[in-house]
Amino acid sequence: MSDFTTWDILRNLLLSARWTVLLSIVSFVGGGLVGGALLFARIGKGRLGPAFARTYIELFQGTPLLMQLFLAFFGLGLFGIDVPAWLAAGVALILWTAAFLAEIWRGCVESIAKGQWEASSSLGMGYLQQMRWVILPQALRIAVPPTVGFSVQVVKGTALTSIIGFVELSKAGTMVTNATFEPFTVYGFVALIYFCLCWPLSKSSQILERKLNVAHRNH
Amino acid sequence: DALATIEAGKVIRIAVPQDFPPFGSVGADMAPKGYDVDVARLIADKLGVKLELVPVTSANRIPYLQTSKVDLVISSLGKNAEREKVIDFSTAYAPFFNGVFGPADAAVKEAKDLSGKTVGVTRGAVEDLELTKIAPADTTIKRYEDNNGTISAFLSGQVDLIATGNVVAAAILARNPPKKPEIKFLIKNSPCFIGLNKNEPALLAKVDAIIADAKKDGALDAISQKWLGAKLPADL
Amino acid sequence: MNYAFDFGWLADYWPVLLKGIGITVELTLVGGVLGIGLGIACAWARALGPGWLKPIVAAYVEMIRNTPFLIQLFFIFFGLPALGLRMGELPAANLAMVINLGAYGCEIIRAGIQATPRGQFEAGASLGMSRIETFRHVVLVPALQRIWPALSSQIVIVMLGSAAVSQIAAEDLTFAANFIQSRTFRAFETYVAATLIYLALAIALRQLLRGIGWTIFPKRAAR
Amino acid sequence: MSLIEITEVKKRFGDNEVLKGINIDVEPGEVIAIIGKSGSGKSTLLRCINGLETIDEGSISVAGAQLLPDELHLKALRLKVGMIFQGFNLFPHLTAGRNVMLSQMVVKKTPKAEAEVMAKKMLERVGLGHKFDAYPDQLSGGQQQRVAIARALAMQPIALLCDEITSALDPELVNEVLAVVKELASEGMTLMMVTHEMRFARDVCSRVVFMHQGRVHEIGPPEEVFAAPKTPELKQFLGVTH
Amino acid sequence: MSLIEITEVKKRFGDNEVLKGINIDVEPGEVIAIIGKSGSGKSTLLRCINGLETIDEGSISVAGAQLLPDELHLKALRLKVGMIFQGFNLFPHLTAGRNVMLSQMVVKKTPKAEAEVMAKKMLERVGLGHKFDAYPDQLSGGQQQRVAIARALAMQPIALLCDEITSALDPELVNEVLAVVKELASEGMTLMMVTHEMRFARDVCSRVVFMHQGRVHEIGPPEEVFAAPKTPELKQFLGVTH
Ligand SMILES: Nc1ncnc2c1ncn2[C@@H]1O[C@H](COP(=O)(O)OP(=O)(O)OP(=O)(O)O)[C@@H](O)[C@H]1O
Ligand SMILES: Nc1ncnc2c1ncn2[C@@H]1O[C@H](COP(=O)(O)OP(=O)(O)OP(=O)(O)O)[C@@H](O)[C@H]1O
Ligand SMILES: [Mg+2]
Ligand SMILES: [Mg+2]
Repeated sequence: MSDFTTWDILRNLLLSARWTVLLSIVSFVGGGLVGGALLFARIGKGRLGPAFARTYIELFQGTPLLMQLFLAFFGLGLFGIDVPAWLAAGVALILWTAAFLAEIWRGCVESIAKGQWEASSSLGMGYLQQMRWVILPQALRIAVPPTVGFSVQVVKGTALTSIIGFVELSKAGTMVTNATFEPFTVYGFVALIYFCLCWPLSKSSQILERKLNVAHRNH
Repeated sequence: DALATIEAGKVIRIAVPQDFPPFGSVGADMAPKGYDVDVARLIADKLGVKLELVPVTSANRIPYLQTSKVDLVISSLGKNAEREKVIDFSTAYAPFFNGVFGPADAAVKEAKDLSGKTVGVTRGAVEDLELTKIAPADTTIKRYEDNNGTISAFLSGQVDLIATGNVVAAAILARNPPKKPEIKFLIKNSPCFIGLNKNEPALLAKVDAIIADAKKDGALDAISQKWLGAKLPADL
Repeated sequence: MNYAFDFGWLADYWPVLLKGIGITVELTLVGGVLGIGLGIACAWARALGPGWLKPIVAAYVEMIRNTPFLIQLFFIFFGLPALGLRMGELPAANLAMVINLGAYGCEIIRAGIQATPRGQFEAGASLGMSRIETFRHVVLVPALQRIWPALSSQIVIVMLGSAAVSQIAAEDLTFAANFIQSRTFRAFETYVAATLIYLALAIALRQLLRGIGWTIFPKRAAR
Repeated sequence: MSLIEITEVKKRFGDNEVLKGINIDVEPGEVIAIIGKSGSGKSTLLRCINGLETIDEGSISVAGAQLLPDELHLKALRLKVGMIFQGFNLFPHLTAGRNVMLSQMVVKKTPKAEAEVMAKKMLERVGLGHKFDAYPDQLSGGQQQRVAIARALAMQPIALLCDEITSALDPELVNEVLAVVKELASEGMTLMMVTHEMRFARDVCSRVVFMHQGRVHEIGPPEEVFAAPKTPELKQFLGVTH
Repeated sequence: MSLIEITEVKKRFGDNEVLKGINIDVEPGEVIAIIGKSGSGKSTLLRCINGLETIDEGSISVAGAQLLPDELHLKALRLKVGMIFQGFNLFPHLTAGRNVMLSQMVVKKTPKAEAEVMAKKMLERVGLGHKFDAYPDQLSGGQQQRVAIARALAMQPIALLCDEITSALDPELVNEVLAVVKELASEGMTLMMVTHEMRFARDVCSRVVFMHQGRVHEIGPPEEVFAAPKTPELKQFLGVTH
């Protein structure tokens, strides 16, 4: 029944993995930008910003990404807004990634010792100046490992875009399995490709973390 | 009016399955193929418009239709009263030779013998609807995401029996597994229908006409022979 | 919008939905409790355990964290029977969740252990406690307290991720949603309902975890 | 006119009234030591003067200008009054030189070259000219504290507030920091410092403030305060630590 | 027979020989003060005696039993010798009482009720009977250190090692801790303590050990060591900190 050779399977999976990579990059870059804005809203003064950011984060972290994608694509379609799949996927993934990154980064900013805020304000710096010159440069350094670590989740999260028609790695795996009925070969490859994409990210996050710990040993 | 739009735009968008052989699956080039795909081609040809295939899953095929991202769903849809409230169905375009299959030593001859047994089925497929109707109350029905899940569950012994199309059963046999599925009994022949949005009488009439023609001129029979290995039943 | 929302199906299908919620909750609780247990054991092994154990645990953690949950689930449910280990979809789903959370929990808890001041280990040792005793009585609770927010988030993530178990016919909330929409073709209504239920579960779970934190850790924060 | 005028200042944290009406006038060039038990409100007082805490009642004015809690007034104040902390609070991601340059460039918009010259000069003044390119974690505690002093001086304040700036230092390193402070004092800098170093307070300060339970319990020149404490609280305090 | 016999002990960290052959015999009931510059190896010596570091050469024996670096011997040793640290190292998640009870219950398998009685008694002994249910971060530094002492005492050691146990404390709190130690000494407890409190060393100790560059540079009764230091190093050391 199956006209797939093992090479066909692997080739098709690898081709579809391009989507996985592309979607990951888009959501990570976009999510980083939105997440940054969200971070400022979250830790900023005033009432509206933090409240908005908190609700946003609760919403996007509290519902399955699958449903977010579904609603972004079909839900808007229901209101006559015809969003192309790539746009819906991009936007949903970006918003989802942003919620997590903002939360990760908030932890980093808040881990900067209170003394840094006090010292910089006693030198006459304003809020934005403190952020720009004192807090963020330090927070950024400790943020790198958990951020890279989270990128693994993003890579795996892109699998859910199949609900709106993307044939990325996971979906290709399902399609090929349903054509070949060889789940072990196919899912074995799928797992392997995911591992090859994710493991370097995990590893570099660990290495960065170790480096930072060494650099901060003397504090 | 969807038909007018299709004819004006010279393109029809049809949702087809990609994980439900023999109705729709992919070839080595990842292009969709199968009974439903051929029917989609047939309809596009008869309308004289370009065909745009949209691969779908059981979870998103109806939303695609409802948000007008496709004009038709040809995805081996079974019909029930609830579904008819939401979308319209054409006349039947495909038979569904499905039955309950199990290992030789399973003593099952009819629906009531399923009592106490565990049966695997693909969620939302025609056989799921039918089996749910006819199986005794104490039958455990396990509903998997796709055919592959159903087959894997059978081969790994997670279920005693499966309800599926005979072509799928043949696919299992072709792999020469330790556990060979034998037909136990046929589920009432439950045909498949093409789904389309409500309030599109022109399109519905056109699709029905095309199917009627295809039944007459043998085009549908050829598709049936090709993918199901059987003649189109006369009563369809 | 020319689509009329209709939640009439709720009348017929709410038992399915309710059962789905029940199973999702059960999976989360069992997975959460046992997963944290496994995470603690692995974190101990990686941070303080014997040398031969470290690479084994590390391999386990890396394997789980770098592959999709769904595929882990498939291997447990469809793959293990080939090795003579067959279990139903619920035990398989539970096992997969425990293994998954165990790996993530391991890394989170390990960070908590490694942030323990050396003085705490030394104080334990100088009082005559063995390494295990020191870990159990001195290090563990403050370490958990330190990373409790991160661990809580991870448990919520695992809860949301449990949706994948519907693919092996475990009848969780996502299964219920898919089942209902496959019967009624009312995908929007079911998915919107499911999303709201997930949101409520996530908020409740977070609250529950916060409450647990409040009761098991001393109120005045450990530094 | 006094340089720093503190009038009837009260400060509460929730129900806890930490400052209960403080009055101190500091003349230009004075060196004030603030002593007192832990929790008596010494740090809070300094923090109020620097605007890190807002006061609930009373007023504080520096060089004639009233302290008001908006960004603009605060910034103006902080340009006049520098503050140094127990924990140094150097910026760990910047070298010593950059630590000193940063606020000049950011707050005063001093051009980089100029800020660098100033930073060199200030680091030299605290005896650390050669450590311009060292990062904080490559410096000893005493050196870090001296960089912090240089950083505050670079803003050319008219007064410096020092909160237990030697408490986190090993005994050997205390002296190098105190030597710097002593020199500042002799150059005429106005200083208010919370300190536990009684000998230093006695030798260098013009006046000593003894705080007790949120009040200025005794105030006077060190000879008086140390040699003839009037209140039993001060007697006990001096007896304990001395 | 001496209670603690330290013979030709050497300890290296990599290339850095931190202890270069230490010999000290401590008699039962003796109170030994160890003084010396930062880095001279004082802490390392105490840590070796408690088995927190393994020694490279030489031998240490306590109450006649040789110190061997396996879990069993170490545990036996640590039941005999308690240690108290500069940073208190109380267990932050346990109340003061639980801190004192824990090791009894875990290590000695003392029943809970009994451990509680002992904990009460020990906390009372350090003047903190009323703080049984307070968590460490609700206690002042001095109180925390006294709990740490009670915790060590609850194991009924025959000797106590104290490593700069007052260095992290505010001056006001130093005395309350030293008073407790003084009382222990007068009750006949054998003590070895690293300290910077020269007055205390002079008043309470039977012998003073001056360490310099990993060696015992001078040793003798406090009157001799403080009043008539023989070596220039000790003279300089006493000059600096005193
Ligand atoms: N941010 C704050 N919130 C609540 N209470 C505070 C705060 N800062 C200080 N306090 C309280 O105010 C009182 C005075 O604190 P302050 O730090 O001024 O004392 P201090 O004299 O500097 O003591 P120390 O010598 O320990 O530094 C204390 O009781 C303290 O608990
Ligand atoms: N774990 C270690 N690894 C490497 N070197 C160490 C270690 N512990 C101590 N040292 C080194 O051993 C030497 C002696 O240290 P030790 O802590 O015993 O000195 P000390 O006399 O207690 O000093 P201080 O008064 O500062 O506490 C120092 O040079 C120190 O750097
Ligand atoms: Mg203070
Ligand atoms: Mg030491």
